[in-house]
Amino acid sequence: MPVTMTRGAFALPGTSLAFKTGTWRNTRPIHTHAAAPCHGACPAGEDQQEWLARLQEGRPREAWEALVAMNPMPAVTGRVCPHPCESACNRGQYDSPIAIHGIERWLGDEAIRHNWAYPLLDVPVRSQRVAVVGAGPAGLSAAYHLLRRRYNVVLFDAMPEAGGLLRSAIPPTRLPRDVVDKELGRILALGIEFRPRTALGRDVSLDQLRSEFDAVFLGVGAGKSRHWDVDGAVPADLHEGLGMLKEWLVVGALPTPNAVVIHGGGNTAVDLARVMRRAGVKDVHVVTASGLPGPDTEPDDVLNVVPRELEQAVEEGVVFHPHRTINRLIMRGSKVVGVEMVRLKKLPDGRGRKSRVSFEGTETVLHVDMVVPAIGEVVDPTGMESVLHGKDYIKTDRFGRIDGQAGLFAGGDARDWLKGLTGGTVSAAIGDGRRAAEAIDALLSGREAVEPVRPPIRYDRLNLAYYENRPRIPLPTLELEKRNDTDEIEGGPSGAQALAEANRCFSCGNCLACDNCWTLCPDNAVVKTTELASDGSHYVFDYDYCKGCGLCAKECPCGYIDMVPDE
Amino acid sequence: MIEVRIHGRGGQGNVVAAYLLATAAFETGRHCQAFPSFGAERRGAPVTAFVRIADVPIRRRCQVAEPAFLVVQDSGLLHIPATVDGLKPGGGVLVNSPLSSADLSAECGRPTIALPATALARDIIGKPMPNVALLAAFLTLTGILPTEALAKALAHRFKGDMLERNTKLIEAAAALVPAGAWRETAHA
Amino acid sequence: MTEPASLRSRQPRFRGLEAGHRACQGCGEALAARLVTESAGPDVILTNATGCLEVFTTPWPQSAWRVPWLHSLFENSAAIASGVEAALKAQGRRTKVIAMGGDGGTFDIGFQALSGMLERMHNVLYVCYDNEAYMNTGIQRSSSTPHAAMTTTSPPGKNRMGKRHMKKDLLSIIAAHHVPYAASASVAYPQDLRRKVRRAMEIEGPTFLLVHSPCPLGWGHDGTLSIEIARLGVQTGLFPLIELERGEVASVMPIRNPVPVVEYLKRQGRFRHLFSDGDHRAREEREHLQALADYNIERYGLKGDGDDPLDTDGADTVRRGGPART
Amino acid sequence: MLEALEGSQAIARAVALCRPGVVAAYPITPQTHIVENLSKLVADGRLETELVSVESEFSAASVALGASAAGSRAYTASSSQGILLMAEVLFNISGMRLPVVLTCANRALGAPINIWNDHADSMAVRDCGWIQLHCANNQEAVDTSIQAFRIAEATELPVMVCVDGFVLTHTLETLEMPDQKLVDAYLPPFRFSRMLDPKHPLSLGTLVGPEYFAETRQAHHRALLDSVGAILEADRAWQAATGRSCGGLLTVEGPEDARIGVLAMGSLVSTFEEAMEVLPGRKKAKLIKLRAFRPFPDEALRHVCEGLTDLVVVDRAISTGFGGVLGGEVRSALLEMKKAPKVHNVALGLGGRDVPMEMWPRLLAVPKEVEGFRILDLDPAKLEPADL
Repeated sequence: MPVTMTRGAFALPGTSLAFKTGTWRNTRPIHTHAAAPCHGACPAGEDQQEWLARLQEGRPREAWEALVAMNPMPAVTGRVCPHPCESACNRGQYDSPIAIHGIERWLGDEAIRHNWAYPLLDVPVRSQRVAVVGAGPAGLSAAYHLLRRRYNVVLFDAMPEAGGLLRSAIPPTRLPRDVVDKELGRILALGIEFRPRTALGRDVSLDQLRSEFDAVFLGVGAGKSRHWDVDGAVPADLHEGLGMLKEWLVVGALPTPNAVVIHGGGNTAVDLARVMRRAGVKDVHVVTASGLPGPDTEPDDVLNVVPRELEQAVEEGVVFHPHRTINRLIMRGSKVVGVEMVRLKKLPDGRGRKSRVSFEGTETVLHVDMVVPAIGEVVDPTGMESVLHGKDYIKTDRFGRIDGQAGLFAGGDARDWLKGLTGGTVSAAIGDGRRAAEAIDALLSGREAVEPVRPPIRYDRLNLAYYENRPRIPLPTLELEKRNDTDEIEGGPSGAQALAEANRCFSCGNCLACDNCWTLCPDNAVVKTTELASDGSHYVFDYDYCKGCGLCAKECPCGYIDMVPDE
Repeated sequence: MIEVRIHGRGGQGNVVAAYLLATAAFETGRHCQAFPSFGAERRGAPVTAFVRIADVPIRRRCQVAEPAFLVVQDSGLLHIPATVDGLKPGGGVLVNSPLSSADLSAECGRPTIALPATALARDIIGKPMPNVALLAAFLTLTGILPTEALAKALAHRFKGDMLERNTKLIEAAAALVPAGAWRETAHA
Repeated sequence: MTEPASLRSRQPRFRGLEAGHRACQGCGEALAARLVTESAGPDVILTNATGCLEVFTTPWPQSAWRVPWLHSLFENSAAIASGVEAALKAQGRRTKVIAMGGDGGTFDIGFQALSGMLERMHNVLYVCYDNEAYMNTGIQRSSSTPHAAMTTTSPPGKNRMGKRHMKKDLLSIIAAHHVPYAASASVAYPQDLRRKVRRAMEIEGPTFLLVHSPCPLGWGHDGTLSIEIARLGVQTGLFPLIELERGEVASVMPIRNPVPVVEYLKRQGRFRHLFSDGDHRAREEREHLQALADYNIERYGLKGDGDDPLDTDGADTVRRGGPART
Repeated sequence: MLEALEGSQAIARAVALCRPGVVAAYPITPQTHIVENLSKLVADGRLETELVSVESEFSAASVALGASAAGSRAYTASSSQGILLMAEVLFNISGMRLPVVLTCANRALGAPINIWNDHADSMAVRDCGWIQLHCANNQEAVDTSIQAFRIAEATELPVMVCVDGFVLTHTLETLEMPDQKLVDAYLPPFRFSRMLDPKHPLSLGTLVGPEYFAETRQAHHRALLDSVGAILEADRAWQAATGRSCGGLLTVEGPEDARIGVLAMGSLVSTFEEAMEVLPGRKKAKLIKLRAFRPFPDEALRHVCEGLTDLVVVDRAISTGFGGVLGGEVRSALLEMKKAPKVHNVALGLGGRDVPMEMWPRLLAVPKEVEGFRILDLDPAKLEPADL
């Protein structure tokens, strides 16, 4: 039946809804939750964008809950992580990166202060038991994530306290011990059965554990210094870096030569250099094959150190010699009197693989009376022979699974991926522990382990017109003359600062709930929901009317909307 | 039916004169009609207006081609042939002029009543508007309506002092013309 | 329920212009009209000059409007609005009237009716959706078409470089009516636009809003770019955003970093001839348009003197949870 | 109450009695006195209305359109070029079915410019979809103005009340003005079913494509045809209230057995009525006064033409290149009669030329003199021979 003509051809309101302009469309907008670069770069697997979003909403507790769904110890990582998230932050290309670590630290401290409860997953309690060996970051993370999934977890450690290298290798000036005590205490208090002073190979054997438990995770760390010599020469009184640091941390003893060269480019080298400098050593040199952060250095060639630690070390008088190695020890008898350095760089070879090339004719000499190698550590093989097979590290896949050893998992510094930016950090160990927990859960539930991966968002997908230049919050640092061996050097932000800083987040790749698409759709084809839509955003495309103009995608500040061919 | 044509110049209150005359007739219970023959002319140009008075409703809407009476507000218009065109035989002509009726009649070669209407108006109402004086003289001459009817018509337009002075003007003008001189024509 | 159809009826904003209208993809005018009506409604009556907006919203038996709406002719939107307003006054109704038209219906053919409406102080907000040509008839030049722009009646050729004349300075003419409030706005700055609509709605008396509304078809750009181009129009200084009270400039949106006009021009087909290699006239006209932008910046003092949350960079800054109501 | 009033003043008073909500005013000779009088009534507090003094007739019509759509009784008036300037809007008002009332003080159209009466203006917009009613005298002008609102609001069609410029508008005459109470009883307050109202937000003035346009025209056409009933009803009700009729669609006077008819509109009818009575040696003829030009009352017309052998149709306008519009329309209407009278079409009184009573006998001679169409009161001496 045709419509009959109205008097004077008037029309009723909103009757255009009968006309579905969606049929005009060639491409349709869809929401694509891409990975923010911070998330992509985070070894622990945190989605910083997500918890910053909760903070933008003024909900710090929810922010913390989102954070600890990945990383149970933000108060620790907020202090010690070299925060590759900040290096990756798109804001860095715009003005300066978000001070993610500062906000993380504030959230961790807030959780401790308010005793916010760790949210466990709402799943049935599991009967299976899992043994976790090593109560360092990897082991703690594995234990926590297993407990979250309601497994029975027994955590073993040779030391009297949990923490691993958090206590043995990181100076309290970087990580105050009460923070470690409180945050780790809260994790253990969730119901992890902790068995201290129980060393693998001494007090308990791997076979024993494997027979008693449904799965075993090895987070034993790398406690043994890597062998070091220069053309076969080794000083008679050689001290290696990690051992010196541990001795200083535990008993307070530290040699004080006139001049020292530390060989290595990791946190151990830098921490030790700063401790020695503060202890009165006049000349402290760090020789490293890596480069200092800067335009001339490839990202994968930068010193693997928290950047601000590096700055502080320089401030304190440590002298860095980047892109160099020690070529020769100058000895007087068995005693070192100097080293000869040569410049080198990581360059691609004929097959495109990077290797170190030293440049003849660039040799220089440093006069020192002590040389300390800090070139890294390997796994102490005691009790681990069956999994090391004579290697320095345990070989695993990304879920910590050991080939041919069902039910046995490993992660953290003990596994063999220490190269590159993401390995060898507390955060990487935490990520390992979490993925291993997923793999263990998958194994014990008879399913495939999954680690959701989202495509990364490119900087040029953001619409920068919608952001303002806003300076990064300054974080307080203890003045040079006030620094000592115990007081924390770097301070955290205030709550107001943390919230303000969170508001700088671009929300890369995820909905900012800014209303732009809803505001700018000429066709009223974006509808808003005050509850969450199924994809977690607040907006729904009404494909009955969307003409596919693409304005929403173009004007989405976050790159959250993609135009795809219409079916 | 009495048909009157009023000649004047723009600005002399020609149309008003016609409307006043018709309204005066209406005030005595007669039927009336008055309308102008507007030109595109401005102030100073010759203007004609028409008045019909009857005891029955007036339906004809054509211009008055053969008036029984002419009221001429400006003696200069007498020199335009159109002014006296169609005047019925024995019709009366009333002219605003400072001359005597005799002199004026002699000058234009037909019986004409002259009234110094401008001077009267200037003296009594302070404005050189000849129309009310002429109408008063016209009513006096024809006797078709009492001059009180004109005063009533004026009361629609004026109040207070101005009305009083106009009433005086009516009396003064009426006194200057022979009452009933045109009575015969009026009843023809 | 997150089904679009059920959500639609529960939107946390007033819907003046409903979906299902037939504007082109990326239509700036449709967007502008949607923004204006949702800021003004629901207690409002619209009048609409003939033009795209009228055509694409009301093909009988459908209408996309959810507010009372009246269309009569190309040139009488202001006059029928005057009539509606007079009726409302006569009836003691407080409903506000908005008259709408494109630049053809406002700058040109409806100019007299608009002037009359302003002079008689009708309580009407007149909104001109300025897309700088007669788009409904297929892109002919209007007095609002910018200098050098190509339209079908100002084509470039051997003897011409697009439109010979300047864009009519309508706001100055509006200003000469000494109306309480007149302003320019852009779809690229929706918060600013909404604020200006609300401001005008609160004023008893005639007010005027000129909204720069890109036309992808007429300007020769992809519908995706409508906002970007509108934004550049403002940031170059070619379309200054200003507010006038009683004919005097009361405020402007400062330009934080003026953008060279070529950034605006090169994205639009209507200025394509200004980029033909080896034609000295092309360069000349580009410089001319830059000079016009510079003139605007100088005349209205558009150059900002520091970061300002309401300048061209700050005004569209987003925040989680949507824009704060200003 | 009987009063002696100028036509324009009487029309203004009649309009005021109808309590219009909005009056749009713009001057043009010879309509100006109407809006002047309305303005004075407003200034004196005797009329409460929104008087909008617009900047053109175009806007006057537009204001009336808007006001009517917004639910107010709306009125405006114009003449000649003003009607033409309104033309676009007039079509809109009727197409949107808005009950606006407009007085057209009929005047010739230029060029050459001429400010005097004929019907060229309302004829030029005869297809604009309005009801057009012509008035023979100022009493009818008063009565029709009031009836117009009743007709308009009953039919939701606009009504144009045509009064001859100067001949009626500038003539002071005796007429009966109804009182307010009577008009209020006759004309209830205006309630518009499609009023612009945010509570019921309709869209008026939509775009209609080929698939529906013919239907809009049919509906409009049907409404105009059916408005015959409303016109008759309004006149009957008026007669019941006042004792006066304006003659419905048309009236006929004269002896039953007359074989010649004269048909005219407007004030000419009035002159002819008198001429018919008073001129010596008159022939037997019927005088048909056509009051409703739109809707064109063809059926009623055929009825009154029964028994006539000749019908002289007097146009007061000319459709150059054709002849008299009225003549053409009457001719086509009578074609359907079994024994239709022969139609002779003349134009008279163009551009304000005086039509004396003596024209009546000439009209009666027309059947012998005029085939087709002729301007009857031409002075051949004033034309080049080639133009005759």
